[in-house]
Amino acid sequence: MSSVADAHGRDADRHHPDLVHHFESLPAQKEAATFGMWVFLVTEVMFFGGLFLAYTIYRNLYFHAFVQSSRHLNLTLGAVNTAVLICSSLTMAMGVHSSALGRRRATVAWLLLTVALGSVFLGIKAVEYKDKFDHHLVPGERFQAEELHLEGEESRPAQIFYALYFAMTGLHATHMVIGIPIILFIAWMAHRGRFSPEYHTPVELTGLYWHFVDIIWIFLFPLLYLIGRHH
Amino acid sequence: MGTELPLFPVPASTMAGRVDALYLFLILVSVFFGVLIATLVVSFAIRFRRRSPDERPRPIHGSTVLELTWTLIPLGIVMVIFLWGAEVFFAMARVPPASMDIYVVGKRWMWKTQHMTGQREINELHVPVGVPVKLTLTSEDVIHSFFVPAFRMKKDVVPGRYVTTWFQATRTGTYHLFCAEYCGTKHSGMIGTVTVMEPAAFQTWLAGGATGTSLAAAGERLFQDLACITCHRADSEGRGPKLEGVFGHPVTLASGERVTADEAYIRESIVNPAARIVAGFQPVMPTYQGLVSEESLMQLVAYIQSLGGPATAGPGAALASPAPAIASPAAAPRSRGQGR
Amino acid sequence: MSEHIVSPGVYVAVFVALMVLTAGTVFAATVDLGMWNTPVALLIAVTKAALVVLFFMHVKYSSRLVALAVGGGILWLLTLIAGVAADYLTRNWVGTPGT
Amino acid sequence: MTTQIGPGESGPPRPPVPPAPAEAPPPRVNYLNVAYGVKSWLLTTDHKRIALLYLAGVTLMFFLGGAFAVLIRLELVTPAGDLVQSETYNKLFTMHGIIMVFFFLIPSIPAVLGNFLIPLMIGARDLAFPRLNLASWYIYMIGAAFTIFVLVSGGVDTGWTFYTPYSTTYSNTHVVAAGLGVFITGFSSILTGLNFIVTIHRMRAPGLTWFRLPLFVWAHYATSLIMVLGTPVIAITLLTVVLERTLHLGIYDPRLGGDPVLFQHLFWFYSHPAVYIMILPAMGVVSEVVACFSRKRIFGYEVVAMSSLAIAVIGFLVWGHHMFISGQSTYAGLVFSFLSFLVAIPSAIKVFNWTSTLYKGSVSYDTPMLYAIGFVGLFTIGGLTGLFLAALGLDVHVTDTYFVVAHFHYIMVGGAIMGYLGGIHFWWPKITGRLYPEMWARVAAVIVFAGFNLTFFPQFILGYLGMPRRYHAYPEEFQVLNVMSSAGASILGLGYLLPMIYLVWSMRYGPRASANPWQAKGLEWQTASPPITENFERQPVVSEEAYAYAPEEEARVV
Repeated sequence: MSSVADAHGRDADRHHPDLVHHFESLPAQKEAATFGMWVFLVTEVMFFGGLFLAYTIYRNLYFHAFVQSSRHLNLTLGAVNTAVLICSSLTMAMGVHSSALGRRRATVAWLLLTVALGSVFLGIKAVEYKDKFDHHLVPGERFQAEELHLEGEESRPAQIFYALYFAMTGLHATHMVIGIPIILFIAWMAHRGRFSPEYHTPVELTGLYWHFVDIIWIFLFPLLYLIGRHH
Repeated sequence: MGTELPLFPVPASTMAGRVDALYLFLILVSVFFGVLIATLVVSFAIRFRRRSPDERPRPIHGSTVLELTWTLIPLGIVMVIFLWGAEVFFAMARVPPASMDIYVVGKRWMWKTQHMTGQREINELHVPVGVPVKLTLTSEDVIHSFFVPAFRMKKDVVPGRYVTTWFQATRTGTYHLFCAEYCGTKHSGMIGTVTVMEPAAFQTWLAGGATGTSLAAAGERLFQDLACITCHRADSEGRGPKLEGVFGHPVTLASGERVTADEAYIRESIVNPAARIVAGFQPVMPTYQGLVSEESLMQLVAYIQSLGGPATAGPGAALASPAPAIASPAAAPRSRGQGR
Repeated sequence: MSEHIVSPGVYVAVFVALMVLTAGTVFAATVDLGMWNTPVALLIAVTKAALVVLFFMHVKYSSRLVALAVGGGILWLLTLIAGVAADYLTRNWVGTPGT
Repeated sequence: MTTQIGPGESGPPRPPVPPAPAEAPPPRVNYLNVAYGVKSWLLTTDHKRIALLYLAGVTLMFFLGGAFAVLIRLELVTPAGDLVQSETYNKLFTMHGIIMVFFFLIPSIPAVLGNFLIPLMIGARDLAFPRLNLASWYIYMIGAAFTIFVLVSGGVDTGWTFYTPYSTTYSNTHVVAAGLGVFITGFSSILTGLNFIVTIHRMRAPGLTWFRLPLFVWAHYATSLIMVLGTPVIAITLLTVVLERTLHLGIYDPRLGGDPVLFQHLFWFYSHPAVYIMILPAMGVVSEVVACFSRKRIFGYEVVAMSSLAIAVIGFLVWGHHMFISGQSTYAGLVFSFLSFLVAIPSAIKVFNWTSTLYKGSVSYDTPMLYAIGFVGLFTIGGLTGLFLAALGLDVHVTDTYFVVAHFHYIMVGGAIMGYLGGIHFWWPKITGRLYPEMWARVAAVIVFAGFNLTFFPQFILGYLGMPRRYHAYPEEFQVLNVMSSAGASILGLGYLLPMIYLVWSMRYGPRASANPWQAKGLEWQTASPPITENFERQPVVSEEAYAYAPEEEARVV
């Protein structure tokens, strides 16, 4: 938020470089930005909501096929990924915390740690996807469901499970692929001393986005990985 | 230039009268409120027109009484319309018990109808007057909609499952049959006629019509050809459940659930056997998905129906089968042109 | 978020809680609770999400407006799921009133 | 230092000279002449300039969509499909639908009038996120570019509803590109809605409480809620269609057990509230215009404000009435029918309140008022025919026929476009600082009203006769009504061309407008026409209720 040369003689407190011309004060500007970010996150909730709805409906229509298909997902990798993402949420929270205290180097460190954990998550995801490709579990003509020991007919809804699996985890991964460069950019700005205890809104908003992406995975993990693990 | 100018569709079914009555009631309500608003607006606009540029009318904030009146009165009227509409809708959904069965398959850009006695028609349907006709419809490719304006009847035809509706013609004649759900290039060509005939004339048409074997007979031949008989034996030693006297009766499933063995259940059990297995049997039946076309499915269902069990249709309307089973793609090529 | 600075101790406590809940949900999945498996999994996920929203995302310390936005989002998602589920649940009610 | 905008006292005492368009003082610096050149427009963050950018984009798309409408009406003059082939006809009504719905009706009033006026009406210097506002315009234009690419490279023939499995499996036209175009433009709508919500919550002038807000702002607040809560759902719906076509993620594929009705649920969850995105802003405009030209506070201000919110909320619960015969369960149909009747009540309340505002008012027949009265009339017919469609038994016969086409055109063309034109004329002096030619404008309004009714009223009769929607060829007996409709369409087309001409003319040659040519209340009329970039010389403070047209004897002359 580059500052705008204030053409109209305003009193001193409004001369902070980061205050844009149409806001009265910095706290008002921050509160508006935060509220705006939350409204954006509500749209993301509805965006993912469409897929969660499809998942809910088909899981009830084809429960047996979904259980068999879910059993083929790698539970350990999924659990590890959940832990990795929760760690990255912690490091992001610490990053926001240290930027609020103006500790420049600590902020950069925490943010880079978050990016590292995010990359680990994507790495594990790539491994899982490769495994699906190897076992011909990718929806399309080559989809084979023998390994899910689903007789003939039920292999079709299994293909819907994997369609939803790839759609939901793919959308989630895309959000992380967008998030990581943003965090790097924020870390670079923090490194150049761009933020201060009065003005570190971009770090906070990035933190909100990252925590939201973590929440989506918090729901994806049990819904996709944990049905049918009991015998 | 079309010479005649019809302004109201012919009411040719039992439901047409009831739908038209609701339509006329709604027209009266609309005309009343439309005229009321129009006269109020025009008279206020004229009576209280601005007489001098600096005229300042007294502010009126509003009146709760008025607000309540034009909330509750419209609410009352719309509730009447709602209940009346719902009552007509449920009457349309409630298939009379002893109605004549006809199977309809929508396929891109034609309607294929099949009578129980084997007659098959394309874009045509001959029915006797005064007899309730139950339609069991499905589609082989996209969503179509079986629409006969004269009967005030329309039902979307969804691929992958059966839907049912019914009508009882009250007037002989030939009426339009339209496809009302957009389905591609010849959507406006997917039309035909429904011919309502006197019962006697209908019988002669039936006899004179295609002397094809009855639906059930064709189903029986298929039953042998596809070797269903090896498992589904009359003496219940077979690995599959005995089918005599099954149709229309409740069946207990392996999961303990009780389901009526209606057309939808039988069709699903042929196409997706493992979905709902009868208690006491193993899921060994192979799928016939893709081996059996929509028409032959209907013939098999008709045959099993003829193997005993109550008169033609089971009491409950065979509502859409629970799980959207799979309609055989038949010859629907996955047309993947250059545009994606 | 606002001037309220959350102490790192709170963050670590929330972090530990999240890890424990993750382990808990994995364990709960391996136990056959009959029809209760899904509700339990969802309950744990909702608690974890609430922890993240309240503490990591500072909704606990933010203005009521933000909390309203969060509530609105959740309510709308449930409206979507409830409306569509209503159709699927009642699609197979055999017969219609009066048969 | 803030000036007190109290009753009867607004800045320098107004000279009692009659409001003839006196020649305004030599042009001061305002948002239009403060900078020139392409960069000053394409990189502006001034909400007023962005509104004009949107005006250009939206007008272009309106005439593009209108061209398809003309071709459709020409084809339907004859029963046989003899003007274009059926593939082309299917592409015509699809492009007409997509362009008009997503690229004109949804953005028109919010992005043009809303963007320009909301900061002015609440006494703010700009929207909360000016750069996001500019980004939303670019996103809109990129979406429009996708759609024009689809247009030039062969079109799409799935209907604006993209129903599966036709759109995912059987159509071999540019469904992916069209879907992505709408997907991208959806984000422009989300950003606009987000911007309005934050601005209205956080940036109101001191003293401007919620119940002192103009009803235009209330209507846009309700619309923004729908934009923010609904648009993401159609974004994911279209994304799944694109994924199913490209990556075979067969979520709706019936051959895999997918259910096409699930697509319809997801599609209509957004697309019904979308019709309220189209009509609520027009209602806001009509409330402003009726109040100004009867020089009276809107009758039952709080009730009209609350009914906007009620429409937005209940509007999300009724989508199933598009699917009564689509295979949806009978009981779900019952619930959706009941809720659809509930959502009709707030609209009825608004109509009654507008009518009562005229009572004992001082009504003048300027063009905006003609459009507003036209809106009230046509929207009433549109709303009442909605009751026909909400009644379950009747919907079975009339859905997917021209009855539905007539119903939603009465709401969208009779309502939203009349409201849009009324709003454009009402705030034209404020936007351009020029007055339009009143006589021509009134002629155009009457032509639009007449042409509209001749076009769409016959379609009600056609609909009940059973003529299905989207038919390239139709039975002989429907021809007379179709010819009437096509005749009306040409009059309507003429009616829409007239404003295009005289408004552009007025930009150059129209007499200069004073700050408040209509003696209207509202903060946007307290600043210059056209306003300065910062909107207000001094931050206004509000201390009176909205539409405070105080009668002479009570005016406390300070």
